[in-house]
Amino acid sequence: MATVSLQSKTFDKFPDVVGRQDDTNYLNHDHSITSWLFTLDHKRIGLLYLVTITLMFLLGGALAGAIRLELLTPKGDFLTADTYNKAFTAHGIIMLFFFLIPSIPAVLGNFLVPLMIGAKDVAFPRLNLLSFYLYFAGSVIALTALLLGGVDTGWTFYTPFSSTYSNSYVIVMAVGLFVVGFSSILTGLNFIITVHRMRCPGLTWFRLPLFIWSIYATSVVQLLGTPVIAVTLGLLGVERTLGVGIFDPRLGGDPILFQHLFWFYSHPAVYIMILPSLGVTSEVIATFSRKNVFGYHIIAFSSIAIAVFGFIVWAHHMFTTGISPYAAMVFSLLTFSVAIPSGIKVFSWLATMYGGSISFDTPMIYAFGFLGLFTIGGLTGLFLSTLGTDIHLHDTYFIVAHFHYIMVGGAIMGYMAGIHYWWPKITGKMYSEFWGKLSAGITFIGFNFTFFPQFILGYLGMPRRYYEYPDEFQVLNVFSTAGASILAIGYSMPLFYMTYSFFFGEKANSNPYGGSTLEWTNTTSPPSPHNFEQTPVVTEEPYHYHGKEAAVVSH
Amino acid sequence: MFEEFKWLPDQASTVAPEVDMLMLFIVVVTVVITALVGALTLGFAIAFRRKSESYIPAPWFGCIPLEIGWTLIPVGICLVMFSWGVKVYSNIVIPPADAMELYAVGRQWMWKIQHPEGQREINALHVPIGRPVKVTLTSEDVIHCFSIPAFRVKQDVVPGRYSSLWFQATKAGTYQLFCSEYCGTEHSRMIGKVIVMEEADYQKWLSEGAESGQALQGRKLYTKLQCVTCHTGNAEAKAPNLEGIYRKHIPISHIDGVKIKDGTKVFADDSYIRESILYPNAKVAAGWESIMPTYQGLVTEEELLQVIAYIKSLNQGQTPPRTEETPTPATIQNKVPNKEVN
Amino acid sequence: MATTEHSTHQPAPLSLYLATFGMLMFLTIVTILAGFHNFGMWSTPIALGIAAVKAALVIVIFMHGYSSSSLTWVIILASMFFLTIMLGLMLSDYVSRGWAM
Amino acid sequence: MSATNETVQDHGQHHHKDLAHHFDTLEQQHDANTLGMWAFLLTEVLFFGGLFAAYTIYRYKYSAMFEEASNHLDITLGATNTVILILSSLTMALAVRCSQTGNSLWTGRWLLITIAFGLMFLGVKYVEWKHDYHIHLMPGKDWSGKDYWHWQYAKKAKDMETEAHKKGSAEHALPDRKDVLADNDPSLGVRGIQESQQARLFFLLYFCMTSLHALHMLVGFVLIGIIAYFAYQGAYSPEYYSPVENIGLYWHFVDIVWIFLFPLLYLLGAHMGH
Repeated sequence: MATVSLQSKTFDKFPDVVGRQDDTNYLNHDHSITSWLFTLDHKRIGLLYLVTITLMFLLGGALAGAIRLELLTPKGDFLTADTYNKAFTAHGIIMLFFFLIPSIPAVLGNFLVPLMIGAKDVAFPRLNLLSFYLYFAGSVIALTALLLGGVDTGWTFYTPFSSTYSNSYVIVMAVGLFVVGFSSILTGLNFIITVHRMRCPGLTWFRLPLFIWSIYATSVVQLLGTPVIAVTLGLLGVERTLGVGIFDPRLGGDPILFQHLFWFYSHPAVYIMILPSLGVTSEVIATFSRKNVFGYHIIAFSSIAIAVFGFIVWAHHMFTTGISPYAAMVFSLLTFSVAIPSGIKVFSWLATMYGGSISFDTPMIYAFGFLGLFTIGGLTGLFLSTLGTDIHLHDTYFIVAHFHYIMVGGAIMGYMAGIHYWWPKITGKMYSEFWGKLSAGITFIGFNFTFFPQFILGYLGMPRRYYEYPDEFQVLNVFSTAGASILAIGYSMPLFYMTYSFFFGEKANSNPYGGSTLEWTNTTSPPSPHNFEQTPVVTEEPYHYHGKEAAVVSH
Repeated sequence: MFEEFKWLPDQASTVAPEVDMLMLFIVVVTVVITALVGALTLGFAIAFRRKSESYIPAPWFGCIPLEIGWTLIPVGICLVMFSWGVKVYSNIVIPPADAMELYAVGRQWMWKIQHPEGQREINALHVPIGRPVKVTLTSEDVIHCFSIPAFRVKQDVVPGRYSSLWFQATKAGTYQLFCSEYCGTEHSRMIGKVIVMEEADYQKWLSEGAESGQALQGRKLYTKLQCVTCHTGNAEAKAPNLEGIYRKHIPISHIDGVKIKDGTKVFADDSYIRESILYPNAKVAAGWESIMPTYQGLVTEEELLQVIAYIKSLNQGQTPPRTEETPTPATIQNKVPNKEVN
Repeated sequence: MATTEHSTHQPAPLSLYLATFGMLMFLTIVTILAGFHNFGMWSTPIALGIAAVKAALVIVIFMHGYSSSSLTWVIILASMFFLTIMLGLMLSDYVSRGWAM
Repeated sequence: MSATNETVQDHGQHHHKDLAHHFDTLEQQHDANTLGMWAFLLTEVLFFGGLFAAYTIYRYKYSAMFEEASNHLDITLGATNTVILILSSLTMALAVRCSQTGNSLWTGRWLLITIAFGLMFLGVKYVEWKHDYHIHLMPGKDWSGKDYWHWQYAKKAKDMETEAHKKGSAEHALPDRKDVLADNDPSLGVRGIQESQQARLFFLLYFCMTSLHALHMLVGFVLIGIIAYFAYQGAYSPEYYSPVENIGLYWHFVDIVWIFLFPLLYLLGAHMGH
């Protein structure tokens, strides 16, 4: 293990940034609490997010643990039905709205977007800080709802259950999500303008790193989708408080309309979670294969395509609700349109690796994991876009397994790959390669152990959101719970070795992995408060490794 | 826990093998592609592992035939899945015309099932083997979902409207009936059994302890709710004759109180009858004054189904005689505004 | 920096604003008059059409759409595009529900 | 990608008082600010879009009742408000123009005039809502679907108003609540519940849409007020006026929303009644 990391570090293609006189960086130039809490520096805001979402992830993970424990046996013996319902609701809401959606965009995006495009900061630094505090306020409100007694509607808030029948704190939670939604919108807005208007000289659109393309596509979804969920939750709140019937059929409303409005956001929201991971994977694979990305333009456009197609497929969540069969067919066909750009990406990454010079550092191991899990997650989506099979699989554990493969297997693996990849840049420290690879391996194995049995469970017919289940489903549930305990170990390990490395890690140089993008080549690790000593000028395409032999040899 | 375990679900309806074939096809595609991606990842990782620190690989920007290939081949596969899926889907959703009809009402947290012959059951559904069965579904409160995995069918049960699903059982036995749309605290206990019986057993079961036919219950309601006061079926009628209207196209004159084009017709199915009882003004039969009061809040979903079953069975000249002792519907109606809905 | 368009930010003549205002007033009168006339199924398209023309005037003149970058127009068109998708696909479900299989 | 570390020539603008540290030029800053506002408006379009979607679906399902319910809105007041809001849009456009020409004094003045028109708009809205409340059109807890007498009350109020107008008197009394309840004859039930539910949905959407619009105006007042203050302080110049331009964009957007709301809500059933 150690040899590999050593090798990586000796590969120092680009010299350290010239002109650095002192050791001042964004982390140590001011140590006061206020300098952190009121910082306008995108890098520090990224770290504020990192700490907050990690806490939310731990909370969501603990809830997942409780859920899996309950499902160990067919009878409800660990939790009551009500607690179980509140636990899976809280798990869903926390993981989706407070962890996955802000994970890569808000942490890595904030840290990297200005660095990767050679800018001093995002376009609107104050708005950026406001986004963080909106996120924070939204989290506080949501946690308040949980402390008051929780919400038992499921994260989908289906009416009329949520508007009329549920006796839980739906409105408090809706307010929390409303607020956090605005955080998401403002973050997306900030990135879009930043990418459009803050690129350094020479950095044309097709010289942008693919991570930027994916963040850009994500931001478009955030900007277009989030307001719709905000207004939908608003209507839900109006219905619940005033007792009027926007969605309640007994008062003339239509509960299916809620689902249409809800999924108009919530399906594209899946792409908010997965697109940035696709971007991270492109970066990681290019760097560790030391090769340009195959089909750069196609990968860039496929991110945009996924973002746009994401808005025309939402009703595939509603095939069994009694929407018109014709609409179901149209949405089924449209849904397949998302499969194509996703497939193109996977094959292009493989072609990138082909003929490369692949090194197996931790981020690459995570990226391999991502590749496997995203492939399975994406392909199982085919079962659900195909009408004939979706009817049987809808609302069963097959769905649960599928979206966990995408959102946990895909998005979190990508997030972990990104965190490990840019950790030396963020902190200026190296983490232990041994522990990194071990945790990547354990996570991958634990993940498959947990969620693969759920595909079979779903096919056997076990409905989701059951806290008791018929005996015949127990074997696979035991497997799943066992896997979850492995997964928990895999996910907790980075907490320790990363924290350790932050304080005691070996110092990283400016480009320990031989990355080719601006954040590696043109600034120190960690970067100075204003990112670059001099504004970079870009003269060539990204991932331009070839023709640099001389530089390496001379080293 | 191992004794009940099985890898594959029961295959007990006519559509189940079709769904499973399609499933198998997608599984094969999935496994092949996953294996391909996995093998290439591992293979490339080994073959192209970093051997020398100074080696910089040659660039490869793209390969048009390759890219066209991995775009068009998936498009083709997707189109096959889509069309196959649509074919299976239409078999799942379109019931045969001769299907026998059952009714199910979902509520927190049970299924109430009615047979036309009068049998009623809770969280159990007895059906004969080899006959297509159409279940008309509705909910009294929130959205539920009527799901029988062994038959590969599933339909959300939405309050305020009828939905339906059909199946034809092929194997005798007992199967799971689930509510698969989250519906509140006891969602996971809203499960029942589907008991598929040989025709003879089914007939025997039907004859045991049926209170009275569903239509007969409906007939009682027809008098009790004073439908008969106006729908007399004779010359004194103040409302259309309901004999033999079921599944006929009948002319209507107003929609939501607004006059519409002459000659417009509506198909008198379950949903239309339900709507006409709850919202009499929604589609008014041509030639009649819109004087009918709404029965919203006065009949339960189950009773509605019984009235509908009765109207279905109502043939020429069968409308019962009018009885005067019960109050007119209008008086019942006056109580409505005071009734709290929530 | 990446800006390629160079907008001049020259103030538009006062008369243009006043003329636009006049046009908007005129269209408001037209839309009210049209509202009182029964065009059958065309009533709503006509009303929305006039509203769209008014909105276009506001965007082009008052909001300086005439001198805005092409990116601004991409944003404007995107908003209409996604709004249309949302309304259109949602409505497609409701409209086709009654169709026989 | 590789990049050289040449120093980019900046044009001495780094020291301009209005240039934030992370921008290179005022031009870039202005562009970013304006684009940011447009992107925000894109979000706003979809925000209102959710309500427009609900409106579209229910309008499709209950078209007849929507037209009838729409007739209970006062077209005169609606049209007045349309004129007021377009006027305020004009004054806002003039404010932006003055900031472009460097006329700080009139920038501030036009902004304040814009607020004044906005307040007039809300004044008219208040009159409308108050009237709606009195004739039981405001949905609320006591207006459940089955309490259809609220809707009967509104209809009676409208009849009395039409009657009064025919007689040439502008004043008219409101119906007595007891009368409506006593008048609860059997035939009411015929259309009662259904009518009431569908009409209520129309008014629900009407109140949701107009109050969301009004909320945007209130936010606008605060922002315009702040910017007017800075304008009087001489904070804006032909080189730096993007706050004025942005608040202008926002205000025009609010105007555009109303341009669509007016025919969709007020003129829907005009061809039937009047």
